[in-house]
Amino acid sequence: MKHSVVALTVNGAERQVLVAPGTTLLDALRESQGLTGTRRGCDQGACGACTVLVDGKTMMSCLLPVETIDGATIDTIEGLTPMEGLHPIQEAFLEGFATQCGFCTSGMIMATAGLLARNPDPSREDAVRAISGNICRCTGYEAIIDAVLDAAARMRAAKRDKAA
Amino acid sequence: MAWLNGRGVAAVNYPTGMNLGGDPSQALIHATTTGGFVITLSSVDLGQGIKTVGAQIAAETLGVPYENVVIDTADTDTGPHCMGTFASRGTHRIGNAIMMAAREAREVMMSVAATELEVDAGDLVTDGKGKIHVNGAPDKGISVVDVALAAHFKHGKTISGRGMFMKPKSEVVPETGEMDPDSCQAHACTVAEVEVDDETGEVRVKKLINAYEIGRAMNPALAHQQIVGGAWMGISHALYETTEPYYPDRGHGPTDFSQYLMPGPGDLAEMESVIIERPAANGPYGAKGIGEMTANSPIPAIANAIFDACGVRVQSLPITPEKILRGLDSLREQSNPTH
Amino acid sequence: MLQTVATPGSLPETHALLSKLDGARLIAGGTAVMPTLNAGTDEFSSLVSLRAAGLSGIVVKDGVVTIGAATTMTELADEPALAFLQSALETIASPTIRNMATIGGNLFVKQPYGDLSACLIALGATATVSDGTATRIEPVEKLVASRLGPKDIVTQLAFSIPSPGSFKFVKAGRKALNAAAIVTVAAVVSVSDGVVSQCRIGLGGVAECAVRARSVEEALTGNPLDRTHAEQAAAKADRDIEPFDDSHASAWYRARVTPVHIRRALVGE
Amino acid sequence: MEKIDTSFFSKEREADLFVVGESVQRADARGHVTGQTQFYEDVTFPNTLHLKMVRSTHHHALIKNIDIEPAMKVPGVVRVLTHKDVPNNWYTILKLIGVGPDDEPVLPEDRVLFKGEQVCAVLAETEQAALEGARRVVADYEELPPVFDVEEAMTSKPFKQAGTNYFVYEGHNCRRIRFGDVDKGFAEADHIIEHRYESAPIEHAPTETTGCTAKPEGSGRVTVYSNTQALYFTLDNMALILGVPFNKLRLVGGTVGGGFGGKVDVIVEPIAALGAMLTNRPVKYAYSRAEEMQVSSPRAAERLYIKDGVMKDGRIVARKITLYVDAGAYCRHSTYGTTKAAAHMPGPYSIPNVHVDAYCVYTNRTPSSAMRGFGVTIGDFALESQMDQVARHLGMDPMELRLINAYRDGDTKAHRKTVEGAALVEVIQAAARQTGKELAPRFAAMSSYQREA
Repeated sequence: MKHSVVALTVNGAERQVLVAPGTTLLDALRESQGLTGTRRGCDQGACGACTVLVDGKTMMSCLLPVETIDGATIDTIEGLTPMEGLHPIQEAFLEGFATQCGFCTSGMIMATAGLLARNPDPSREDAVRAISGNICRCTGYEAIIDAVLDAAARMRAAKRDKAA
Repeated sequence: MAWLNGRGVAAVNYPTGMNLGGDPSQALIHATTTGGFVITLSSVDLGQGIKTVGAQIAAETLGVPYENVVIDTADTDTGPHCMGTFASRGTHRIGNAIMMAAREAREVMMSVAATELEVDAGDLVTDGKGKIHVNGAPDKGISVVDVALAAHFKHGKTISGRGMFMKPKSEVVPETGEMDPDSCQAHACTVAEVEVDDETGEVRVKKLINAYEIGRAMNPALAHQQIVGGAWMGISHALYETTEPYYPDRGHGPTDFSQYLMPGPGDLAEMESVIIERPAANGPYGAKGIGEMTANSPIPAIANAIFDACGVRVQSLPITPEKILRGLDSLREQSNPTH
Repeated sequence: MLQTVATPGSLPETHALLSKLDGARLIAGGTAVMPTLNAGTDEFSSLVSLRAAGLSGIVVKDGVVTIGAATTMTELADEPALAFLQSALETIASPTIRNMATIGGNLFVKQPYGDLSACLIALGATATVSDGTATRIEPVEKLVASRLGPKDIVTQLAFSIPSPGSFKFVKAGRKALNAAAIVTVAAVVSVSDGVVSQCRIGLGGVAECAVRARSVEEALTGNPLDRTHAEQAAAKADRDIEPFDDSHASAWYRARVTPVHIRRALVGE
Repeated sequence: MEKIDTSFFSKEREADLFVVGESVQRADARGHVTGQTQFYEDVTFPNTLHLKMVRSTHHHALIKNIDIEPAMKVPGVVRVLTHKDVPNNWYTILKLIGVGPDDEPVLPEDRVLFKGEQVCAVLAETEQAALEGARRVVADYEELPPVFDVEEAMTSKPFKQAGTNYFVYEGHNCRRIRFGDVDKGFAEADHIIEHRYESAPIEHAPTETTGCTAKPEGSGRVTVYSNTQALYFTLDNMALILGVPFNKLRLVGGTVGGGFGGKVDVIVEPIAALGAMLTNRPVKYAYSRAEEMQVSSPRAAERLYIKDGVMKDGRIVARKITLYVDAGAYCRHSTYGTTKAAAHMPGPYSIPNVHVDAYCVYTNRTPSSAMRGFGVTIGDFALESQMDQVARHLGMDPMELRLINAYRDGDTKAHRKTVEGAALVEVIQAAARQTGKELAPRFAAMSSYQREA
């Protein structure tokens, strides 16, 4: 069984990752990169806890064999967090009491990041769709949907401030 | 095709704590040199928020800011015994233990402050913002930081406390079932509004109106989380969940989050809730446990609303579209027999 | 245990690897293959990825759409010429999965997933299949019912864009979003002179693979497209389906509500 | 955000508090939103072995032979654990509080009692090697007839090594509540209303599956990083099973990705720790999602028969409840849940004659255990569905029926505890108020403080 070296840009840094055949991006991030903020909830692509951005698009990292994405750009929750303070999406989730056990949170936030990159002014229905692949067993989703919309508003306001 | 509307009610109570082998939990608390407080537990946070509510209880009892309290949990080498997180016991049991520990620590803190200020400890109050002063004379005071420094480096005193809450074991009288199984009861009433598709048996829960009596909402935002998340779980239990859809055949038992049915973010009911507080005499600041109860009243309220909507009484959970549709078919058969 | 994962850069290279590697399985988006691998499997010992094989892309020409088999659901949804499919695509899994799952892979997903196949059947789509030496064209309807040969690769799908308003779609699931199908109904219905002149109906979730509802089509053709006729035609669906039990719904329930959803798809009520 | 309606019980509320009653930010939220919250699986150690379980393919069978040799040949497989490796193989979780008998083996010896029961544990260098090793173990079974129905199990031949097909409560085959005289109540009643209710097993489905990593320390101790809901329950049971002094073990956890009662069983930790002790390497045992969904304890399936004697004016004068909790193959926490279910009856109502038989029954289904609302949730479904049926039978308003029967301070519950702090009347009144429903003056004036004359 031959290991391979795969080049990835992870949160802006170029990395060479040594993987056994079939190693998922999730395992590579958690185990060889130490990026444990991406959570493992099912290994079946059905819970969304491992959602990351691959070349800017949300994907389930448990469904990606690393060898098939050589050269890809990966963004995780760790990369979203700024040096100082929090990202507006993180602020919205924190202040909106949109976390309980916290296990789905990274995936929810990355799904939100993926949505807002495509659609800075989502409707409530857009927000609901964006997280429809992410399971939360604690909150009943309401606070999370509110946080997605609040995050969008915060990011639009920040953009306006910057432009002004 | 028609969506049939219905409304149903249910009212429940829920016990705080378990009986059986006694129900203890402990807490230790100590001040750092600069007046921070560390609570050491072996209790578990599943998302219900004991790390938050525990710190609030300690801050309230000590009279110091919430931000000054850190909860260190859970490590059996350092944390004293806790029975665990279940039976809606955490806020009540662990909260009581923390309160007791904080009272003991507060006593030391106040006595050191009294020595420093050369007044009687009984005349001192805390302002909750980090200062201890003579009652009625805010200028004659000392900061908690200075008290902690003095305790550590001048008086050789540890500002610390031990807390323990235990409900003793209740033996059940075998013949009658006489027992004392719990510490208090929380209460809930739900009114559910549903609509039923008369051709497919599909149910939409449109609205849940809830009233909860929870002793004391220690942190209303966290109570809100339990209420909304619990009511969602109630809807899920009522209409969706089973590990054995073809019992007694074990076939098709769900093994993933696609097969295991639960409502998603696109299936939410509007929710409107009100909290009532009747403090429990034995609860910390009157608190009762509510984490479990919130899922309970929505289930029968939904079942009753479905009957109200379409005349089908489903007495087995989950209430699937198939069970409702079979019920509708047999009602139609009865009213319009074709054979 | 998995020994190799290959990501060939072209179709010929993909064919070469498929023949060379023992126990090879094709992987496109990974949404169906990877759960099996992650759970541990003896079904395959190597994976050949189509990600870099140049099979993505959408070409619209003269009213005919040609779609590379490795094109993702999101790419389909972003194509203006396929706006009519938007609402159907949105019922398939979640946006995150649609960023990964491909149109080719969807053909081979186990029911009750794979709603796109039902749409492709309704659209009369054809698939181009390459076995490394020759290519052949097969109707999707036939392809999903048969199995691919060990060397076969679906390279592209093609169909004519239906006239505006003629594409109908309803998916019944237990959830509003990201649900498996209890029954998926896709149809292309043409009406002229007040009667149905042509129709093609694909059903998902009610047989081992997506199927064509020929009995319903026959009953509908030549009649007005109204509630009564739609209901009568939909009642024939039991001849076209072989529903199954799963955790989402029983065979009985699927059979019982299939006509209801066909009627709703056809006439919107 | 919820409104707090202070018009109820206003005299009892303590008002001037600094921080209790405030919606302060969650202490753990910053960690959650940055992904920095540390769950057990985020603590990793080099040289860790992965544990995967061989599981029973039958509901009930004798184990004729287990051949682990093919597994040992898989590259990377280090060891296979069977019951012979477990120092004290038989246990029951509630042993710590005096519940017996020990009815569950850590790893089965001569038989399996449910489909999915763990049979033997494969330890390997990688997860994939452990999975392949588990697929290679050959277990031969002789199938035995299973029992899946609680009432059938009550009378069928005992299938467990320890005891009867039901838990014995101090000489009784069920937990009993006897209050007043139900037969007399039924005789006096204007109406008798009787129904059967039941439920299917429900999975906790936490987003984080149950798991742990056991790490041997240089000191000879074992530290277990776990997502248990109860650290000491786990530690104490482990010490008993492993036959080591309690201070040889250390449990670290406290941050759990959803529990709902599903993580109070003690299944993964003892075996992982045993593996760590026998190999002197860290061992990780985490349920796959499929194991979490099908093998971990669900909420019990329950069956209830409720018979009510009711007067024309709505007073319920007698309630007889027969309740079956399907514990599945092993006891776990079910004996406690059944007692809790019995104590909860007849609901938050004062009924003068109550008779409850609550059975904790073993079948060849997946063992059930605690879940949010343990012993109560399904009972509430039955009780409150029954109340609706009673109201409809009498043609009464469902809120009014409940208010008439609601318990009040000073009443005696069926388990003979005096009611204090009651508030059922008030939550109904508050719910009525929210829905814009005007209660008749008689009902609007009711209070939990005392029963109106």
